[in-house]
Amino acid sequence: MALFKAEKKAPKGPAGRWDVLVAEDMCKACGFCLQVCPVDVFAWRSTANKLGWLPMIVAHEENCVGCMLCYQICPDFCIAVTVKAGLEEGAAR
Amino acid sequence: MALFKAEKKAPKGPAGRWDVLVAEDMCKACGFCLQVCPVDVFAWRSTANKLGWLPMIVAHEENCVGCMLCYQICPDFCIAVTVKAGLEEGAAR
Amino acid sequence: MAARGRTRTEILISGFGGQGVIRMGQIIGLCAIKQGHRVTMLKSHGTETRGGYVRAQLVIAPQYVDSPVVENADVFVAFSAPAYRKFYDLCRGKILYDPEMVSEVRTEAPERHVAVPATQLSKERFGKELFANMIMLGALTRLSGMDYAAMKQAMLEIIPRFHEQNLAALEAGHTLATLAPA
Amino acid sequence: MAARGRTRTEILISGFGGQGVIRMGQIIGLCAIKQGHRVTMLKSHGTETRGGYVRAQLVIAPQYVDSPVVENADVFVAFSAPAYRKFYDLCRGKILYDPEMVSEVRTEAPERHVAVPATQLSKERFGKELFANMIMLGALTRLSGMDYAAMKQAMLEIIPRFHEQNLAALEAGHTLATLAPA
Amino acid sequence: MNPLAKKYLRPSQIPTKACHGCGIGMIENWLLQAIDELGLKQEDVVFGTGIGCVGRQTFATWGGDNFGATHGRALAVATGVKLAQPERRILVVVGDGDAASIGTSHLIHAARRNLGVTVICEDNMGYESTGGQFSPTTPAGYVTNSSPYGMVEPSFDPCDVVKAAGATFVAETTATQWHQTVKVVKKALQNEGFSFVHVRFPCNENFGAYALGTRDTLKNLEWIYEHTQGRKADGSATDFTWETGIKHDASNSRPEFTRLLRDMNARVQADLAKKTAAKA
Amino acid sequence: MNPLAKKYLRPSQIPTKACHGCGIGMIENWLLQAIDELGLKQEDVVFGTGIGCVGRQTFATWGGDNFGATHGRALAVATGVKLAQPERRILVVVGDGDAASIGTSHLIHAARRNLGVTVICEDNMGYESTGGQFSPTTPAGYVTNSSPYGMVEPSFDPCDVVKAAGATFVAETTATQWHQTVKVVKKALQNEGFSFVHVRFPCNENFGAYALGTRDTLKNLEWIYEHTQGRKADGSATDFTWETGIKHDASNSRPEFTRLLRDMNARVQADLAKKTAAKA
Amino acid sequence: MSEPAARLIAPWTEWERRHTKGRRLLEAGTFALTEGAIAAGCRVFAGYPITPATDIAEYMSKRLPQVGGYYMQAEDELAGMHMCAGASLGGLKAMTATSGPGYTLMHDAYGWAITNEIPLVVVDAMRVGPISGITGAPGQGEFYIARYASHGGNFETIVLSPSSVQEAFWLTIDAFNLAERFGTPVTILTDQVVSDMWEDLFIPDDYTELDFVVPRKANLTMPFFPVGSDAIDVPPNIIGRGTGVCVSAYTHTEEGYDIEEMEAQWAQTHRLINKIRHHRSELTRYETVGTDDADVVAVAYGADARTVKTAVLEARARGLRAGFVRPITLWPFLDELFAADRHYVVCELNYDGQLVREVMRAAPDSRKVHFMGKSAELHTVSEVVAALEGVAQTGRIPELPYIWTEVR
Amino acid sequence: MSEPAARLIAPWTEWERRHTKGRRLLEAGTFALTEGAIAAGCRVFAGYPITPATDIAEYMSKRLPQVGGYYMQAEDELAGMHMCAGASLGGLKAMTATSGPGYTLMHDAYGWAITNEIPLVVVDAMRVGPISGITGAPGQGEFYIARYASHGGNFETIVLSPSSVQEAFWLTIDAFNLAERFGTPVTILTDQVVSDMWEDLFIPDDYTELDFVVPRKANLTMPFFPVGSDAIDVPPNIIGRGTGVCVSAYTHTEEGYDIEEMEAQWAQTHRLINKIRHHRSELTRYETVGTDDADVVAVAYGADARTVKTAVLEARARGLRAGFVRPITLWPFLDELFAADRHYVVCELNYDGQLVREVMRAAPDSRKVHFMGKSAELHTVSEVVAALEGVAQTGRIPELPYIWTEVR
Ligand SMILES: Cc1ncc(C[n+]2csc(CCOP(=O)(O)OP(=O)(O)O)c2C)c(N)n1
Ligand SMILES: Cc1ncc(C[n+]2csc(CCOP(=O)(O)OP(=O)(O)O)c2C)c(N)n1
Ligand code: SF4
Ligand code: SF4
Ligand code: SF4
Ligand code: SF4
Ligand code: SF4
Ligand code: SF4
Ligand SMILES: [Mg+2]
Ligand SMILES: [Mg+2]
Repeated sequence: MALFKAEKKAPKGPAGRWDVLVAEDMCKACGFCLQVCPVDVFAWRSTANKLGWLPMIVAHEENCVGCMLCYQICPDFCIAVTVKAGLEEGAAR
Repeated sequence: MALFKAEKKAPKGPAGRWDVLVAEDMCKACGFCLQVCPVDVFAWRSTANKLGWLPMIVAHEENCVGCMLCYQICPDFCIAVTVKAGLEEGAAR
Repeated sequence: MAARGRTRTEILISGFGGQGVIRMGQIIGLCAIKQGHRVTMLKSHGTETRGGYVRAQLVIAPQYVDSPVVENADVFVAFSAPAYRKFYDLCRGKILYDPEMVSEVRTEAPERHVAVPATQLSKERFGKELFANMIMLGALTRLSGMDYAAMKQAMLEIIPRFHEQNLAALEAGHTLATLAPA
Repeated sequence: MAARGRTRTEILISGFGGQGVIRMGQIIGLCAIKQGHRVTMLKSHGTETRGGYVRAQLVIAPQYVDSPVVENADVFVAFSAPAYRKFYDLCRGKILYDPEMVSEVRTEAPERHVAVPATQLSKERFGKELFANMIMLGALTRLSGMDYAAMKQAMLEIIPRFHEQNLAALEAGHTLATLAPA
Repeated sequence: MNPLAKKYLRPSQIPTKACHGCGIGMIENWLLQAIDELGLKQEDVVFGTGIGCVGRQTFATWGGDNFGATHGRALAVATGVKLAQPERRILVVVGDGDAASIGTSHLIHAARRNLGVTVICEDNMGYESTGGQFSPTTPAGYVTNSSPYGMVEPSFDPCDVVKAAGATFVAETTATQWHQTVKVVKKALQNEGFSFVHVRFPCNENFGAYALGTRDTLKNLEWIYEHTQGRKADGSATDFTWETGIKHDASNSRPEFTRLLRDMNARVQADLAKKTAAKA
Repeated sequence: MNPLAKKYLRPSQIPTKACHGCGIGMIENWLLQAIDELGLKQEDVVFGTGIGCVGRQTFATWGGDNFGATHGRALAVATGVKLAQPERRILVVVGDGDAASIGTSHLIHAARRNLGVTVICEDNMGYESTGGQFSPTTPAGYVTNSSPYGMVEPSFDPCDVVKAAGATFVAETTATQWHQTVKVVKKALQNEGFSFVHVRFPCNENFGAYALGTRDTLKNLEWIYEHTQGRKADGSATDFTWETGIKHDASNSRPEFTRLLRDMNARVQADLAKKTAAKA
Repeated sequence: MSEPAARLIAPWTEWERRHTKGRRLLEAGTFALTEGAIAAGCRVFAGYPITPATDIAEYMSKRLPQVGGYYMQAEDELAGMHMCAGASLGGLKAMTATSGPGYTLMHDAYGWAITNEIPLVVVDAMRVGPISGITGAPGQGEFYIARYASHGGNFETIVLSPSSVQEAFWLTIDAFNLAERFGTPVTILTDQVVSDMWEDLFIPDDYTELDFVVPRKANLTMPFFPVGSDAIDVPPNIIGRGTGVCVSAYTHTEEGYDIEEMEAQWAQTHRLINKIRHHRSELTRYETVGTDDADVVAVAYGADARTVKTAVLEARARGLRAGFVRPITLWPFLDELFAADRHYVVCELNYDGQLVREVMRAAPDSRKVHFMGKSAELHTVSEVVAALEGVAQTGRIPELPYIWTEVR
Repeated sequence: MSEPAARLIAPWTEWERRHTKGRRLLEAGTFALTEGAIAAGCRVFAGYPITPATDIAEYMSKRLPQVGGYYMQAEDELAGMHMCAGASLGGLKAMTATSGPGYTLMHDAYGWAITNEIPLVVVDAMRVGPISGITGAPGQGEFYIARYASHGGNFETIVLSPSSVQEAFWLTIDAFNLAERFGTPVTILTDQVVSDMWEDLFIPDDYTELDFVVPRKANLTMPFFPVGSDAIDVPPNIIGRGTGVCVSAYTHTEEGYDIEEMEAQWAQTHRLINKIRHHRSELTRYETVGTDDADVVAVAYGADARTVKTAVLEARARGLRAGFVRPITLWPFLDELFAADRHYVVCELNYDGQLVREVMRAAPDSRKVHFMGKSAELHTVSEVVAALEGVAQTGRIPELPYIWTEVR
C-alpha cells in the first residue's frame, strides 16, 4: 500500500464544510498535499510565486472532508484547514 | 567470607615441592601476598629496599602448596612460584 | 584597464540556480583549454536556495591568469533580472540576455545589448526550458567568434546525456538570425 | 647577594614524601604571617613516588617577596640523603639534618651543620617516626630564634590531630641539649 | 498559512531556505502540535539547534528564545542553559551527524545525567548540508557522496545508545508518522528528565538524489513510508525496516539532573547554617 | 620476579611508579597470562594506552611496540594503526575517565565499526592521576575530591553503552577475579572485532583515601571483593553489587572493520581492472 | 643606586586601599583564583580536571554549593566551556579552568562566546609542552593561542596574567568585571607556579561589600546585536526570559538571524574588534620598575616576573641601569610599554619565543630585543642578572646552561 | 614601464619542466589537492566533512580504494587527525582536510604528531569567521593558529599556502615530501577560493614516474628519538614492526620512555625546533615581482595574491614603482623578504590583521607597513591599485569601502 494512492476514493465524512487555505507565496511545490488529498482539492498554479516555484492552489474546496492530511504533510506551513464560519467544529466531524 | 581470611587453614596439597621467589627490590609492601597465602610462607623484611619500602620475604617456603594466589595477586610482578628442580609439574599437582 | 585588456578575456554568466550557468561556464572553459589557453572560473551564488543568483566568472588568457575576478567583463550573459541588475556595472562589453527572463534592460547602451530568446526557443523547439543555456552558448560562440567545432566537442565531453538535443540547441543559438555576423 | 640578604630569609626543607616536609613549611609560613611578615612557599617534588624528594622553599620578608625561589638558603633542613646532596649548594647558612636519614655530611663547613636526631627521638618518645618533623621544627624554631609560642599556635591550626604528641615533639626539638643557644 | 506556525513561529523566518519537499518543516509542524496540545507558550520553551540543515532550517523559526550551537555542542550548551533556567523546557533539534557523530559524547552524558531536555534527532541519514556524505546512521550499501561504492561502515541506531546511557524516554518515528510523532513528542515533553526522539525524514536534495537516485519529492517520501511499513507499494518486503515506536519510557522515574544539584545545594546550605548557628 | 613479566615486559620499566597496592599491576599480570596462553609473541601485539594512571603506569612496560595517546584519543590512534597494521593485535589499556568520559565518542564509534581492537578499561572509579575526582563510573554518594558532598551525578556502566553501539564482545570483572579476568581477556583477544573488558580495581592513594577513608591496601582490595560478591565480611549485603561476567559475546559474528575496507578495495580494483580491460 | 621608580597600574591597587577588613591566610594560587571568582559572583564552574588547574575545580566543587552555585564536571573541556557559555547566556556568571591540553579544546566554545558576546572567564594554568610535556612544571606556551583563541579571525581577545597569589585573587574579580563590561570571554593566562605556590593572601570578610564588582545586567529587547556600535557596558543577552533572543554560530543580524552578506560580516567584525580596541585604556594593567632611567629593561610576565624583578633590583644594586616591565594585560598587547629605544631582555618560559616577537614588533629597534627562553623552571635571579650585565656590557646575552636566545 | 623582474622560488618550477607527459583539465582546487596527495603516495585520508574542504573528502573516498588506500570518515576532526597520526605511525602516508571550525579541534593531535615526529599533511581551507561565519566565503583567519597549532610551545611548524589550482597540485606533493623529510605535520593553509575555483590543471599521466616524490622510510632501531640531533631526513618510527618503539604524549627519552626532567625537555625541544630552524633554506618558497626597484610592495598570499598581483602589474603599467611579494611558505616566516626599507601594503582576508604583524616585526620600519584587511571577498584589482597609489603619493591607504587599515 503506497503512501500516495493512485486512485482516490473519498473517505466518508460530510464535505463542503471546510475552508482550505494555501499560502501560495510560501509554497515550494513539493506536491505532497495534492498527492495525499483523497478528494482532489488542490491543483497547480501556472505562474511562479516569488520563491520561483509554481505553487499549489485550492481548486475544489467544496470537496474537502477535513481529513487534515494536507495540513499534516505540508513541509512549509502553507496550509490551513478550518471549519467554515458558522459550522462549529463538532458538527463538522 | 572475606578475601583475606583471618585464620589460615592449609588447603590439601603436598607441600615442600615449590620454589617461591620474591624480587625484594621490586616489592612495594602492599602485603597482599602475606594476607592471601594460606600457609604463611611470607614475612616482612625489617630493612627498607631501594624503593624505600620494607619488602616481603619468603620465610617458610617449605609450607608452600603452590596455590599460586600470591603470584596472582602481586601488583608488582615480584613473585615467582615454580616446581622445585627435579619434581615435574604433574607430580606437584 | 589597458594593461589587462590586451591579454585577457573576461566572461560573466549569471542566472538562477538550475539554469545551467555553471555547466555553460565549464564548457567554455574546457573549450578554451583545448585551444591552448589558460582559464580560471569562479563559481559563486547568493544565499537563497531560489530567487538568489548563480554566477560564473571566467577569465581566458594566453598566459597564466593572475586575477580570476571579473571586474570588467568583455561579455556578460544574463539569465535572470536580478542577475542583470546586480552585475550590469561589471561589464564594459556585450551583454547577452534572455528577454523572457530579463524584461527590462538599461537604455543607455543599446549597441551593447543582444537579446537571445533562449528560453522561448527552448520551449518551442524542445518543449522545455532545459536547453536554453545551450542555445545561449551557441549565440555566445558566434558573437565572440570562438571556435564552434571545438565548443561542440567540449560540450559533448561535459554533458553526459541528451547529446542530440544539446547539439541542436547549440546550433539553434549559433544560427540565430537576430545576431549580427561575428 | 647583598641586596636581598638584608631583607629576606630563605628556608629550604627537603626529604622523602610522607615525612611531613610540606606540613612543616606550612606551619613556619603561617607563623610568619601571623607575625606580620609576607611569605611565599614553593612546593616541588621529584618524579619517583618514592626515592625522589619533596621540597618546600620558603621566603619570609617584611615586604612583598619578589622571587619565591630559594637560591641562597639561610637555613636548610635535610630529611634525606638524596635531598641533602641535591640541595647542599643552595644553602649558605645553617644546615639542620637528621643523622639517621643523612648518614654522610660534607666536611668543609662543620660549623654550619647541626645534627638533629629527629627520627630517632620520635621513635624513642612516640614509638614511631611520625613526629620527627615536629621535633625538627622545634629545633629550627630555637636555632632561628623564631617566636616559639606563635609557632605552637600555627602548628595547632594546621595539624588536625594528635595535638598532645605534636606539642611534645615540638618541645623535645626545642629543648634539644645538642643545640647551641639561639 | 498553518495556524500553529502563525501562533508559534516567526513570520520573517518562514518559509525557510530548506529545499522543497524537505522533511524538516513537516517535523517542526508536528512539534508545534505537541507543544500546543500541552498548552505551552512561546516563553516556556527555549529552542536549541545544532549546525546542519536541521539546525539552520529550524534556527530562529521558533518565536521564543533560540540558540544555535556550534556543530555537535548543542547539548553542552543546553546543560548550561538548564542550570541557569531550570523552569524552561529546552527543546534541542539536531541532525544525525550533529547528535550521533561529532556530538556523541555530549549526547551520551546528557542522557546519563538525565538532564532535563527534549532532544529531537532529525535523521536524514547523512551529512546533507555539506552536500550529502554518509553518517553513522546511513543504511548499509547506500551510495552517498562519500560512499561512492556503497556505505561500508556499520551504522547504529542512536536510540539504543542513549537508552543504554540512561535516557528516561526514548522513541523513534519517521516523517510519514505524523500522529505518532506528535504523540511521542508530547510524552517526551512531559518527562522532566532526558528525552530522545529519533525521527527519520527524507532529504530530497542529497540523500534522495544520490542514495535513492531521484529528486522526486514523492518518490523520496514514499521510500521513507515503505521502510517504515517494511513493505513496498507492490507489497514486496523492503531491504530493511525501521522499528518505530516508544523504545523506553521511564519518564520521571528518577530526578532531573539540575534538580539533584539544587537538592544537594539545599542540603549543604542547611548543614552550613546549622554549623554557624552552633558556633554562635 | 614474575616469569611472564620477564618474558613480556621491560625490566627497566618495572616496577612502575604506581602506588603500592594499586590494582593496575595485578591486571597487567592477568593480561600477560591471557597473551601467553594464546601463544602470542611480543611482536604480535601493539600496546596502546591513554593518559592517566592506567596509561602512565602501563605505557612502555610492554616489551613490544607501545603508544601512549593523548587523553581520550587512544581509540582514534588505534584506528589508524589498525588500518596500517591489520595483522597486529591491538591492546588498548585505558582508564574510566579516558575511555568513558573524554574518549566516549571514539569508544562508541570504534565499537560501532567493530574495529579490531581489544579495549581493557581499567576502572578505579575516578580521575586518580589528577588527585581523585569523580568520573562517570563513581558510585552514587561516594565522596571524592570533586564530590565533597557525595557523588551526585548519576553514573553509568560503559559496558551497556559499547554493547548498544555494536561491540561484538563485552565483559566485566574486578581486581579480585583473576581467573575470570584471564579467561575473558583470552576470549576478547580471540574476537577479530571490537572487544571491551571492563575491570574495576582499587586505587589506594585517592579513591581509597577519600571515598573509602583509608589507604590500607588490604581494606581497599577487600572493598572491591565485597562489592564483587555483594556481601561484606560479616555476611551483610553491600550497598550495591557489580554484575560481572561476559555481558555480550558475538565474537566474529560480523567482519572486522578494516577487513570490510580491504574487501571493498578488492572489489573496486577488480571492477576497475575489468573496465580498463574492456577499454583495451 | 637610588631607589628606582616603581609603578603598578591596576584597579586593585585602589581596591586594596579601600577594603581592608579580612583575613590573612597562607593559601595556594588555585585557592585565590577560586575565591576571587566566588567574590566576583561566579555561580557556575564547568570544567574537566587537569594539573595544575584541578585544585580550582576541587575548591569550586566545595564552594559553589555553599553559595547556591553549580559545579559541573563536564565530559571534556569542549563541553566544559560550552556549558559555561550556556549558563552565562542563561544569566549566571561562569568560569572554567584548565591547562594547555584542555585549553586548545576550547576554541569552538571561545568563538561561539565571542561572536555572541557572552561574558565568561577562562583560566589557563600553563604547564610546559608540547602535549602532556611535564605535568608539574611551569610553561608559557599559550601566549599566542590565548590571543587567537578561535579560528576565522575578525575578533580581539582580552588576556590577563597574574604573578602572585594575592594578585590572582584581585585579578580574577577584575577579569569577571571586564567580561561583563566588554561582553566577551576574558582569559586568565597563569602558570603552574602561580597556581600551585602558597603565599600570604588577604581575603575580605564580606564579599557583598566589594562595591567594585560589576553585577550581571540583562538586555531584554532587540537589538540583540548592537550593529555598528563599539560601546562597552552593553547589557548581555539572557536566554530563557522569552525575549525572542537568537544567538548562534553564524554571522548575524541585529535580530540574531543568520546572514551571509559580507556587509553583515563587516558590521559584526566592526563591533567585535572595536569595542575592545577603542577602549584599550580600560584594559591597561602593568608593572614597571626603573623604566625612567633604564638602558636595559627585563620583560617578563606571570610567576617568572617574580625572579626577574628581583634580578633587576639586584642588578641595580650592582650599579646597572636596569629596568623591569611586567605586562599584566597580555592582550590587547601594550605596545606603549616598549616605545623607548633601549635594550629589552625578554624572559619567557618557552624556547620558541612568543612574547619576544611582540616586543620585537613594538620596540623601535628589534635588534635591541633579546630573548631569554627557558622551560620547566623559573629563570633564576643569577641567570637574569648575568644576562642584564651581558647585554649592558657586550650587547648580548652570554651563554648560559638551558637558556635559549635564538628567536629564528 | 619596463617588464618587472619576476621570481618564483619553489621546487615545482623544476618539476614542471621535467614532467610534461599528462592531461590538461578544467578542475577545482579540491581536485588538485586530492590528486597531489595521491601522487605523493597518500594512502589514508581520515577527516570530517566541512565546507569548503568537503570535496577533498569526497574525491578521496572515490580515489583511495582505487589505489589500495583507506578513506575514513571520522566521528569528528579530533578523531580524524589522530587516525591519520596512527596510520602514519603504522607506515602509511596520511592526510586530513578541514576548515577553521574543524581545524581548531586538531590541536592535541598536532601536538602528539609533532612530539612524536610523525609525518602528516593537514589541509585547512579557510573560510571567514569567527565560528561558522559565512561558509561559502574566503577568509584568512588561521595564519597564527597554523603556527601555534598546539599548546605548550617548544616547537616549530611548517605551513605552506598555494594560490592556484595548479600550484595546489604541486604544493601538495611538496608538503608530503617535507612531512617525510622533517618528520612533522605540514599544514597547507589554503582558502575557499583556491579550493572551490576551477582552473586549467596539468596532471601527469603516470604518478610512478614522479622521481621527486620522497618515499616513506622506516626507522627500525633505537634511538627512537635522536636526542641532540637537528638532522632532517631521519627515517620515521613505524609501529607494529616489533621494534619495541614507544611513542607518547610525554616528554621522552631516546627510548621513548616518559621522563620529567627539564634537561630532557631541553633535549626534546632542541630537536623539534632546530631540525626546522637550521634547515630553513630547504623550506623557502615564495614569489616576487618588481622587488628590485619597488618603492611600495604589496604583500599577499593564497588566492588573494592573484588579484593583488594583477593590481601591482596594473600599477606598474600606470608608472608606479610597485612590487609584489607572495610568501608561499608562511611558517617559518620568511623575514628575509621584508629586509628592504620601503613601504609594504599587506593585504589579508581578515580585519584583525595577522600577516601584517609579522611583516611589521620583520620590516626595518614598522611605520611603513600598511594594513589592508578585507573579509569574505577577494580584494579587487581597483582597490589595491588605489591603495598602492595612495601609499606612493600620500604615505597612506585612502578610505575604501569595506577595507580596514587599523592594526590596533
Ligand atoms: C566542527 C565542525 N565540523 C564540521 C562542520 C561542517 N558541517 C556543518 S553541518 C555538518 C553535518 C551535517 O549533518 P547533520 O548533523 O546530519 O545535519 P544535516 O545537514 O544532515 O541536517 C557538518 C559536517 C562544522 N560546521 N563544524
Ligand atoms: C585534554 C586533557 N584533559 C585533561 C587532562 C588531565 N588528565 C590526565 S589523566 C586524567 C584522567 C584520569 O582518569 P582516568 O582516565 O580514569 O585514569 P586514572 O588516572 O584514574 O587511572 C585527566 C583528567 C589531560 N591530560 N588532557
Ligand atoms: S483536509 Fe486537506 S487533504 Fe483532507 S480532504 Fe481537505 S484538502 Fe484534502
Ligand atoms: S504541501 Fe505545502 S509546500 Fe507542498 S505543494 Fe502543498 S502547499 Fe506547497
Ligand atoms: S603459592 Fe603463594 S600463596 Fe600459595 S601457598 Fe605458595 S606461597 Fe602461599
Ligand atoms: S604482593 Fe608483591 S608487592 Fe605486595 S607485598 Fe607481596 S611481593 Fe610485595
Ligand atoms: S539538503 Fe536535504 S536536508 Fe538539507 S534542506 Fe535540502 S532537502 Fe532538506
Ligand atoms: S593514584 Fe591510585 S590509580 Fe594511580 S597509581 Fe596510585 S593507586 Fe594506582
Ligand atoms: Mg543529517
Ligand atoms: Mg580512573
